[in-house]
Order: sequence, then C-alpha cells, then structure tokens
Amino acid sequence: MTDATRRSRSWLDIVAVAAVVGALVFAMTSPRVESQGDSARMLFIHVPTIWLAYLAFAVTFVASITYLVTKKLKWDLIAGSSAEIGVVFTTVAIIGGAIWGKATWNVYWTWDARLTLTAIMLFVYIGYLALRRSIPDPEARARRSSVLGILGLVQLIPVHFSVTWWRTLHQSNTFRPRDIQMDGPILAALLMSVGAFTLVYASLLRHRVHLAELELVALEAAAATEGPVAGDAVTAPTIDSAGAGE
Amino acid sequence: MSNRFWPQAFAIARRDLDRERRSGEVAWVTIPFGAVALLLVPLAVGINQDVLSRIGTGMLFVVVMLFGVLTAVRQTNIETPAQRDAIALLGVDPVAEFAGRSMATALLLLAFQVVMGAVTVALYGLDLAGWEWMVVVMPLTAIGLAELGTLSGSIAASTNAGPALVPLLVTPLAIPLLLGSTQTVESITRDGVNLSWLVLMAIVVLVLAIVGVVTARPLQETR
Amino acid sequence: MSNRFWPQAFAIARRDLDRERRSGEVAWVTIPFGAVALLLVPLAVGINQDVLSRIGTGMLFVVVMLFGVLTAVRQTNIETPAQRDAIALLGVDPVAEFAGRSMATALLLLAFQVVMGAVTVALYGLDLAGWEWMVVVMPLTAIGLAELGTLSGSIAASTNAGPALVPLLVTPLAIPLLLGSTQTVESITRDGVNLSWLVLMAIVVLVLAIVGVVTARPLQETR
Amino acid sequence: MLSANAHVVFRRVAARIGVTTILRDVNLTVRAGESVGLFGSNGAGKTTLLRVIATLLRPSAGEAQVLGTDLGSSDRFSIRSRIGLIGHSPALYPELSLAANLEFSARIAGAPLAAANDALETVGLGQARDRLAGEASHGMQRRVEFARELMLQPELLLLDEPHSALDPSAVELVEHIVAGVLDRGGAVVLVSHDVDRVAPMVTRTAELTGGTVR
Amino acid sequence: MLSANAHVVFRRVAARIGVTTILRDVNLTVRAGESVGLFGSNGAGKTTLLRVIATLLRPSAGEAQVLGTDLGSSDRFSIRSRIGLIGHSPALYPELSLAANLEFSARIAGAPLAAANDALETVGLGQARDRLAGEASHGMQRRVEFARELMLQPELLLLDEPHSALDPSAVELVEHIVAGVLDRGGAVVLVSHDVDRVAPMVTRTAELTGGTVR
Ligand code: HEM
Ligand SMILES: Nc1ncnc2c1ncn2[C@@H]1O[C@H](COP(=O)(O)OP(=O)(O)OP(=O)(O)O)[C@@H](O)[C@H]1O
Ligand SMILES: Nc1ncnc2c1ncn2[C@@H]1O[C@H](COP(=O)(O)OP(=O)(O)OP(=O)(O)O)[C@@H](O)[C@H]1O
Ligand SMILES: [Mg+2]
Ligand SMILES: [Mg+2]
Repeated sequence: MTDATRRSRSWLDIVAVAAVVGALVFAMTSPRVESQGDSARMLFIHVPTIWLAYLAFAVTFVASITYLVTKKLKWDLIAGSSAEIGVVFTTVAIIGGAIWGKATWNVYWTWDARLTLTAIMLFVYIGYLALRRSIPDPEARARRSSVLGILGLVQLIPVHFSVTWWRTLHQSNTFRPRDIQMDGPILAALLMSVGAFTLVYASLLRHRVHLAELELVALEAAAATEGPVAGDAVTAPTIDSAGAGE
Repeated sequence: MSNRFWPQAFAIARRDLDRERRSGEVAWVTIPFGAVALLLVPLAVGINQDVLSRIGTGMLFVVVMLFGVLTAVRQTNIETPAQRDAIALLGVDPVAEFAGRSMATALLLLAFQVVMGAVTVALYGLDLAGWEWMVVVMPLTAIGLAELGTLSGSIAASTNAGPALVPLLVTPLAIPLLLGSTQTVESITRDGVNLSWLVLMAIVVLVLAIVGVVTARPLQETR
Repeated sequence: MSNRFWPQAFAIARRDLDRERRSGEVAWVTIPFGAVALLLVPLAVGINQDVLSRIGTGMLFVVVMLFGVLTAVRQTNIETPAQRDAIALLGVDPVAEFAGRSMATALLLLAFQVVMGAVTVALYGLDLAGWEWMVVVMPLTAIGLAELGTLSGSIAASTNAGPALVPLLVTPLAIPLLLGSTQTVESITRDGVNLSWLVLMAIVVLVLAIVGVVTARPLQETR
Repeated sequence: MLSANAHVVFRRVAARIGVTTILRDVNLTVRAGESVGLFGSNGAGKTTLLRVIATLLRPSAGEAQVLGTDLGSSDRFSIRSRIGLIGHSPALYPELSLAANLEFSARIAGAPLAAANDALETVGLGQARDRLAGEASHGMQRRVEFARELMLQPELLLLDEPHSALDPSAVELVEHIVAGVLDRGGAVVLVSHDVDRVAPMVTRTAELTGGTVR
Repeated sequence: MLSANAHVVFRRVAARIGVTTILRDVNLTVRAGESVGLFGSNGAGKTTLLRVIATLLRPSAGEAQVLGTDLGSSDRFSIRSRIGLIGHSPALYPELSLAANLEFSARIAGAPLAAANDALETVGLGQARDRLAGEASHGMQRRVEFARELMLQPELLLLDEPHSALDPSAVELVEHIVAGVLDRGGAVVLVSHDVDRVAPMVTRTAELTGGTVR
C-alpha cells in the first residue's frame, strides 16, 4: 500500500464525517413539517440509510457478476464487504423507521407490506453473510456467494414496488410514504444527507475491503510457510510390548 | 447441452423419486405433518369460521412454503460426501443434475400442495370460486420452490455449515412465490382474473431456471 | 436408579448440547426459520392489526410446537446405527439416556421459545398483560415437548420405520401442551390468573416423565 | 460347569432381521482366555453374529449365553458395559473432537478422564486430540475406537476386521489389545478376511457358512 | 512430450481443506500402463491426494495435470468420466437395490443396462441384485463399487484400500480390475497399508510423509 492510497483513505474518512455532521446540522435546522412535528427529521436518517443499503446491495450484485466474469478475488471482497455494510444500513433504517413509526403511527411495527419485505430483504443478506462465514476457502467462498449476491438483488424489486403494488391490489390501511409533500428546503436537506451517507458508505467500504485483503494475504502466507501439515499430528502408537497386559 | 442431457436429467429425477418412494418421507412425514399444522392453527387461534375462511388461503401457502422448503432441501441433505464424489466422477452434466433434481422435487411438492389444498378447503370452509386457477398457481409454486431448493442446496453443499444453511437461504428468496400464489388467488376471488401476479410468478420461475442453468457449472467448480 | 444415573444423564445432555453448538442447527436454522414463519403469516393472510393481535399468541405456540418437534426429533435422527450400538455397549442406563436427552432438548426449546416470544411481541403488537406467567408456561412447554420428542425417538428407533415416524407420533400427542399453553395465556389476559390450564400442563409433563422412565427399559429391549 | 468360565455359549442359535433369516443353528463356545478367529465369505453373517453376541440383536431361537447371562432374558443389558465392539464403520460423533468423543465414553462408563487422555496418547493421537472426528482420516477414527476399548478394558472384545484402515505401525494395536484382554482373563472374537495376519493372535478359528458356524 | 502419455503429472502441488494444509510440494508422475502403490501412515494425506487426482479437490498451488488436462483450468470437469475412484466408504444409495444403484450409474454414464447386470454377475452378486444396498453387508457394498468400475472402464483408476472388506475369493477382483485397466493402456494409483499384498500388482511404489511424496 502506497502512502498516497493511505492518505486518500484518511481524507475520505474526514470528509465523510464532516459531511454527515454538516448534513445533520442542516437537517435539524430545516423547517418543521407542521403535520408531523420534529419526529419528521427521522427522514434524514431513515431514507438515506435505506437508499444506501440499496446501493450497497447493488454494488454486491455488480461485483458478484464482475467476479464471475473476471475471476479476480478482489471483486468478491468488494461484494462481501458491501453486503456487510448494506446489512448494517438496512438495520439502521429499520430501527430508524420503527422509532419514527412509534412517533407517527404509535406502534413500532405494523403489517405494511414494505416493512415486512424490508425485514425479509435483511434476512436474505444475513443468509448471504452466514454462507460466506461458513466457507473458509476464498475461491470457493467467492463462487458460491456470488450466486446469492446476484439472486439477492431480486428482493429489492418487491421492496421498492411494494407501495405501488399494494395500493392497487391490496387495501392499504397504513401510511403511504409517497403522499408526503416535499418542500424545497426539506428536499435539499435530504439530498445533503444522502450525499453525506454516500461518503460514509464509500469510506466504510474502503476500510472493509482493505481488511479483507489483509486477511487473504495472511491466509496465503500461512499456507506457503513450512509449517506442519495436518498429517504430522499422527504418530505411531506407543505400545511398550512388555506391558501388554497393563 | 450434450446429447446426454435428458437421459442424465431423467436418471437423476428417477433416482430421487425412487429414494423418496422407499423412504416415504414426503408421504409419511411431510404431508401428515403439514396437515397437522393446518389443523392446529384453528385450534390455537380459537375457532371462528369467519376469520378462518379469511386466512385459509394464506395459511395454505405458508404451510406449503415452510414444508416445501423442508422437502426441497431434504433432497440435498441426504446426500453423503461419498455419494457426491461418485456422481461427480460419473461425469454428470451439472445442468442436467439441476434439472433432474428440480423435476423430482417439483413433482413431490405438487403432490404435497394438492393434499394440503384439499385439507384447507375441508378445514377452513373456503369459497372455491377462482380455484380453477390453482391448476396454474400450484405447479408454478412447486417448480419455483424446487428450483430454489436445488440451487440453494448446491450453494450450501460441502460448506462448513452444510445443509443447515439451506432453509435460511431459500425461505426469504421464496417470498415472491408466496406473494404471487396468495395474491393471485385473492385477486381472483375479489376482482376476477388478474394475471399480473401470475406473470410475476412465471418470471420468478424463469429467472430461477436461468440462474440455475447458468450457475450450475461455476458452482460445480468450487467442489 | 444406579449411582451412575446423574453423571450419565449429564454426560448425554452435554454431548447433545456440544453437538448442537458445533452444528448450530437451532441457532442458525430453527430460530431464523421460525422467525420468518412468524413474519410470513401476516403477509400471507392479509394485513389486519386487529386479527393479528388476536391470533398472535396462538401463532406463537403453533410455531413453537412445529419447530419444537423438529428440534426434538432431530436429536434422534442424527444418530447413526454405529453410534447407537456404541453407546449401548457403554452400558448407559436407558432412563439416564431419556433424562439426558430430554434435558438438552428442553434447554434448546426454551431458548427457541424465548426468541420466538420476543419476535411475536414485537411483530404482532401483543398486549403483555399476564405474560409474566410465560416464566412458567414456556419451561413446561419446553420440557413436555422435549420428553415427547425423546420418547417418540426411542419408539421409532426400536421399529423398522425409523425416524420418519417420529413427527407423526409426537405432534398429535403434543396437542394438550399446545392447548395448555395458549389457553393459559388467553385465560389470564381474559379473567386473570386461572391455574387449571397450568395444572393440566404440569400433569402432562409429569405423565410424560413417568411414561418415559417406565418405558425406557422395555423400549431398549426391543432393539 | 462348562458355562461357568465360558464367555460365550451358543447352542443352535438363530437370528433374523425383519423376515430375513441370517443365522441358523449356530453353535459356538468361547472360553475365558480364548481368542477365536471367525472367517467367512462376504454376506455370510459375521457382523450379524458379532451383534448377537454383543446383545445388540436378540437371537430368534436357540440358547445363547454371554458372560454367564442368558441373552433371552432382560438381564442381558447388565452385561453390556463388559463387552467391547469395534465395528466396520466408526461410531464417533463427527461434530466433536477426538478427545471429546473419548471423554464422553469415559463419562458414561465412569472411567477417569485421565484414562481417556492416556489412551489417546497410546494410539498415537495425542497431538491430534482437538481435531474434529469428522475431519479425521479413516485410520485416525479407527484408532480412536481402539483407544476407547483400551480405556474401557472389556471382558469380551469383539473385533470386526480390525486391521482395516490401520497403518503398519498401528497394526500392532490389534495384537496389543487382544493380548491385553486375554491377560485379564477375557475373551476375544475376531472377524477377519486375512487368515495369515490373524493366525498368530487367535487360539482357534471358526468358519461361518450357510448361516452357521463350522 | 513427457506429459503426452503420462496420466498424472504433479509438480510441487499443494492442497488445503479450508485453512488446513494437508499436502505440500507433491511431485508425482504416473504414466500410461503404470500402476503406483501409494503408502503412508494414518492421516498422511493419501485419501486427500487421491481426491486431488480425481479432480474432486482443487490443488491450492503447483502444476497438476491429469489425463492431459490442467487441474487448475475448468476443463478438468470434462475428464471426470474417464476417472474411477473406489473410496473408503461406500457411495451407494441405501434405499435402492444393488441393481438399481448400478443401473443409475449406467444411465448417467451412458453405459448399456446389460453391462450393469454383467458386472453384478462378475462380482458374484447376481443373486443378491434385488437386495437393498442399505441391507447389504460391508463386503457386498464394496463389491458393487468394483462392479461399477468394471462396467465404466475408467482410464485412470484410483483405489483407496481396495482389499478391505473383501473376502479371500473376492480379493482377486482387485488384481482383475487393475490388470484390466493396465491392459487398456490406463493407469492405476492404489493406496494401501498392506505392502505385501499390493506388491505383485504395482509397477512402482511411493511413500507419502510430511505432506509430500517421497
Ligand atoms: C420499521 C419501519 C420502516 C421500514 C422497514 C421502512 C422501510 C422503507 C424502505 C425500504 C424505503 C425505501 C423505499 C424505496 O425507495 O424503494 C423507505 C422509504 C421511505 N420511508 Fe420508510 N420504513 C419504515 C417506517 C417509516 C415511517 C414510520 C415513515 C414515516 C412516517 C417512513 C417514511 C419513509 C419515506 C418518506 C420514505 C422515502 C419515500 C419513498 O421512497 O417511498 N418510513 N422506507
Ligand atoms: N475437512 C478437513 N478439515 C481439516 N482437516 C482435514 C479434513 N479432512 C482431512 N483432514 C486432515 O487431513 C489429513 C489427511 O487426511 P486423509 O484422509 O487424506 O489421510 P489418509 O492418508 O487417507 O489417512 P488414512 O490412512 O487414515 O486413511 C488428516 O490428518 C486429516 O485430519
Ligand atoms: N437389515 C437387514 N435386512 C435384511 N438383510 C440384511 C440386513 N442386514 C444384513 N442383512 C443380510 O445379512 C447377511 C449377513 O450380513 P453381515 O453384515 O452379517 O455379513 P458379513 O459376514 O459381516 O459380511 P462382510 O464380510 O461383507 O462384512 C447379508 O447377506 C446381508 O445382506
Ligand atoms: Mg461384516
Ligand atoms: Mg485414507
């Protein structure tokens, strides 16, 4: 790793943190939505995090395909790292949404199709991570998980369209996000927040991929050294022939 | 696709069905167990004919999905490493293996669904209007679940976690199928034929088939 | 009861828990799978908060029972004939084996129930009044199901039918437990504490324990 | 009188699995201090006979006594802990380490845990003790089974093709364990296909054909 | 040129399972018409090496060619049907009859069903053809595996302790099958612990220790 890449990485961290602070300050000082009160500011965490989760899973999708085409392990590391961050962002979005829900709907969870499908999307990627964890061999892990990384993206479609589909096909007795009117300042704050979280994502991804690369190098090094092989642990039985009847 | 594709696929399907016939797992465990599950729900939630006939179709597909997943993954679970090695060295085309396994599982799942459907109609007093569409819905569900089970089975095969992982992989991915089947039936009983959910299911089944075919070889390579 | 009874029972329980820890079956499969099942039901039956909070407790125990049975019988299913022979020749007291297996399974089922309970409360918006009684209901359910699973496992092991039979044996017998647990919770939320259902459960657990102890030896003899 | 110091006394014993008759008219006596080599072609019923002697399969006819106990009576369970069997396929729990497998046997049988460790050392697996049984090689798994019987010191030891999977250095284990049992006044029945190898360690041989011992 | 008629060419090959290194720096050449006896103590990695040769486990380093194909490339799948392996544990489906097991192999490999029947006769199981594999004795199951390889006629045959479980009359099967492969210009790698038995049927022996072949 060159000094330049290390420097650019720490620069990214600083910019990301600064952007989040800036965006949140802006969001907190943006005008109130009268109908919803201050809880509406949850918007600036809830929406960016879920969108960034989408982005993260899309990156996993693209990186998985790229891996299958190029067979370069680096792409698999990107896919896995991005999914990890996506899971974190999804969790934050769900928790944020639940807190927001308590404020507006007076329940943490309700049977909105979108909520359920979001939770299920989380399960898909938890399964993806569990699969990765259970395959120690880097190459096998890459091939197998890439299939799931590709399939998983299919889940984003029902999550995203759930609002539309259930409005036409299902009695939609719950809140529908699209009915919110977005004022200019709110939109601006939202866009800022999205931008800031994107920087956070980029910085997390770089760190995570770097860590994964280090793990890979360590694994290769351990295999290459003249350490013992598995068979060395087995020795000849120690039978002292005189003591056969001990 | 080699000219040995279909013979191999049929041989695999036949093997799976033969093994199932001898062990009777679906006939003697999955079906009775699923029926008991359908029986228990009214018992546990309190018997109220109104609520029951409302949740009937939904419960049917939940049971089909949960037990279907168990059936679909069982085909992979019962394979020993030695058996896996042996079949690999027979030179089986991985795509034919995917196809054969999926065919056998789909047939079993179809049988399971038919029985569960009959049980639900009997227990929950369902209105049968629109149920002729089940002729399309059930096979689509069966094929989709079978494809998913086979695919996840080969992803998880010979990992450390092994087959334990499979249900976790399959179930969330099966949600579009579940939604498709319940929503088709519901939309039909409500507004008459609405094909969009059926189309969704068909697309899912097709996508899974394509993914299964395309990834069969890369997945084999990791063994 | 020999003086090796408790050491043997604990050794068996420890073995089962160790094997579970390594394979992670309950942690990685049963619990997520159960959670997904609880998540699916509302989606499939149509969303209606009112109906949901009404059927919540019932669904919890249906899920606990179905997956509990799977967990309980798994302990028997994964035993190979060679392992069974080996443990028999270690001179294990069949009663200690029954006790040890039941203990391990009961612990696993208790963990499963606690997680499922939390999921249900969170998802179905249940009213928590009277839920302190869960501290009694859940262990009773866990022990009862575990005893039933162990018992049926050893019945099945002594016949030719093998493990395929077990869920079929267990599930109908588990109905009193299911009724007991749902009714206790329901009766409490309705009329305040009503112990008769709890007493029923306690009796079932006790009867199963006695049956298990008394039949352990005769069942062994048929092997 | 005869049966007093005979560990195995079979008279016209038959055995069935399901409806299939596998053994018929088996007469066999194995006295204390004796080791019997049992031969016979594939599918003759050798493994089945060992399982009958081990009380794991009840005879369907005839008189069978093992360690002074009638196999028809329910007392047969009380002698199980005095019998050792090393069968074809390993009886280990693949999810547990080699040491944990052996310690489990020790706990059930009431042997000290130190004995489990010693036995593992004896069979040459001291350094592989923490390896999972499912990841151990075939021969390593067999060695663990030998370690188990070394630890448990059965009075009647039944060996089903004991040499298979053991490397040349470990083959001594077979002679060692047989000698140990005989020295303690026990008895051994040893099934094998390799007459030459078995000859030095048995006092007598018997042949199983047509479902009966000749 | 060398590799043109060499069935197996390994240069500094290594193999891992998960993160455990099992083989390292393995050099091995097996030419057409050659049969190599492979020895080594328990846990040395013999079975693992056979699985690498059989394309079932990918080498983690080194150059490995089998039947003219690089094991690192994805062409390796195309040679699988030309390789035969008889492993430690039987690879049969216990719920299917012996004949059904063999017929399944025939269908997949595209061999005529009559060949399956003939092979079953050859190994002496003609009359037991309808017995379930799960109810067949250990030796009977091994014989079915021999029948499978007799039927499939692989160019490269890998045998892992082929003598175990076979009775004296069936032991000839090993020599028969090895001779058959060599006659067809194929090659054999034979893992065993029994040097004396194997010596007459191998052209060369090799020893596996410390994860490498000497
Ligand atoms: C646990 C609860 C919640 C979950 C799991 C959840 C999930 C989601 C998801 C997945 C999206 C992305 C939609 C897309 O663009 O495809 C989203 C967007 C959004 N959510 Fe939530 N949400 C929750 C609660 C809430 C609450 C309580 C509110 C407001 C009262 C809310 C307001 C919004 C808004 C305004 C958007 C952006 C507009 C849109 O793209 O539809 N959410 N939510
Ligand atoms: N899945 C695995 N994970 C970790 N180590 C393994 C695994 N499989 C095998 N090993 C180890 O690799 C080594 C070689 O195993 P292998 O089965 O190849 O030995 P072998 O030479 O065939 O021995 P044997 O003569 O006992 O059959 C052993 O020490 C074993 O413990
Ligand atoms: N469960 C069963 N049902 C029916 N027949 C069985 C069953 N188990 C074994 N047999 C039959 O009983 C006979 C004896 O089997 P056994 O395993 O005792 O043979 P063996 O002498 O040990 O043979 P080998 O040398 O091959 O190990 C075989 O012909 C076998 O097919
Ligand atoms: Mg035998
Ligand atoms: Mg080996």
